Amino acid sequence: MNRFEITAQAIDPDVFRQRLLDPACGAYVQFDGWVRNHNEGQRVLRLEYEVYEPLAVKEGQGIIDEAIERFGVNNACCVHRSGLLEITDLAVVVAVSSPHRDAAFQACRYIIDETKARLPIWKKEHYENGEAEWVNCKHHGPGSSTIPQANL
Amino acid sequence: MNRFEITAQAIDPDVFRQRLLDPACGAYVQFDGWVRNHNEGQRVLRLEYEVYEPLAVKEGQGIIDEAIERFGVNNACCVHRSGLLEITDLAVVVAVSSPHRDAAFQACRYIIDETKARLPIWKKEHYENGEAEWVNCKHHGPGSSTIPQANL
Amino acid sequence: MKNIKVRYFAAYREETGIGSETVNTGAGTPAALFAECATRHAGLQSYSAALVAINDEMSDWNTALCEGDEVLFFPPVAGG
Amino acid sequence: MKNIKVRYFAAYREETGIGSETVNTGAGTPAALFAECATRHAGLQSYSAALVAINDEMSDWNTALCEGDEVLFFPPVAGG
Repeated sequence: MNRFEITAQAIDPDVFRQRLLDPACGAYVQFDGWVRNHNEGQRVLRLEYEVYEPLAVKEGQGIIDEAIERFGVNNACCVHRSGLLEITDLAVVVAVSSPHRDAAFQACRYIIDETKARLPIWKKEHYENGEAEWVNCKHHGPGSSTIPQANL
Repeated sequence: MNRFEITAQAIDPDVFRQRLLDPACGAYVQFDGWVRNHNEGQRVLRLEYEVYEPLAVKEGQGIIDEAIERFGVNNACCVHRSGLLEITDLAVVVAVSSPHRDAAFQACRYIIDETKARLPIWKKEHYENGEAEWVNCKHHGPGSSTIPQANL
Repeated sequence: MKNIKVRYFAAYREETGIGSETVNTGAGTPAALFAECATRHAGLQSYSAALVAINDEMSDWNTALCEGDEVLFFPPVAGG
Repeated sequence: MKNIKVRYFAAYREETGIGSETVNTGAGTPAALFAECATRHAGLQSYSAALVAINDEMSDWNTALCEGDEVLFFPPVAGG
């Protein structure tokens, strides 16, 4: 099994600790990302993840490798959902095992932070009022662009 | 079920997320403390936890309450083993659910750190060479004492 | 002039109404190409956290484009 | 002189060879009591991170002892 995976199926959160179990490790940290019923004051009914899988998997594997290298943990993995999810469904799991807890916590945090910031994954929230929006795309305009202005 | 428990039975790590599941929460962090096969360069065969339960439970509950108050997480719990444990057995589980991940990570870390530092729980390691030692009791002597000197 | 395949994701796919197109362009960088595409697709927004990839590698908005490149326009990501 | 119940845990239980004892003492604080006990139990060590509780409440080494108190001597803890 790969250390980073995208799946369209429900994630079973209970398989990871067994996969990362290591007699040399005293610490295991798992982060589960659940679909929350609200965001920025709006009632969320469900959400949808679009994933560009070839690049998400490559970048995701890179993030895991960085975390293992940087924090010296023994093992780490991450699985992220695609498709339509309901409230309390599992969107993502990050799991890390390490001899000591400090590195395990740091590596787990690093992997989820980088996963949210760098992978080509987009989240569309469906609200109670019937509207739907792509998260992070609400605030924009010429002044906030970081795409450099260029002459054609 | 209480938020802090001591148990002489094997801990099932898979029951906590269901207990803390909350549609308002987007983040769930679980720390598992495993029995490691080595400590400070010595090969560990098994270990033994002695717990003074009345005070451990009271202090443990206090730590959970502090974490919920300080980090504003929705829910948290901790279960700690007593008795004889083998390598890779589960010694302790801390679980936290929260709307956002930052608070969940911080609260989980706080609870395990305080649990290790404050609760009347002692760990005896049994080594490959047949010896056994109480952890944290190897280094001592008059110079290192913080018990104040007193006249009788 | 170069032939470039452009792919739009998520909000960009909805704003343009298409998943991809092949363009013959004088644009030398993804930034210039994006600006050119925005003149043809009125709804295409310039988000502050937008990303770009070329041939399935994360890239920079100022990388030089080559004949036959596939350019992927990513609106702000939101995994997790 | 007060009657105090003393309990020893983990390493302290092994060092003294007993789990508890009742002492009639002039010691005014847990620190003084510990020093007194150490004169009777040759193996009793003064660890830098030792803790003390009185009547099932975590306490301070300099708290005043009262008649009938139960004093718990905790060697350095190591949960988790």
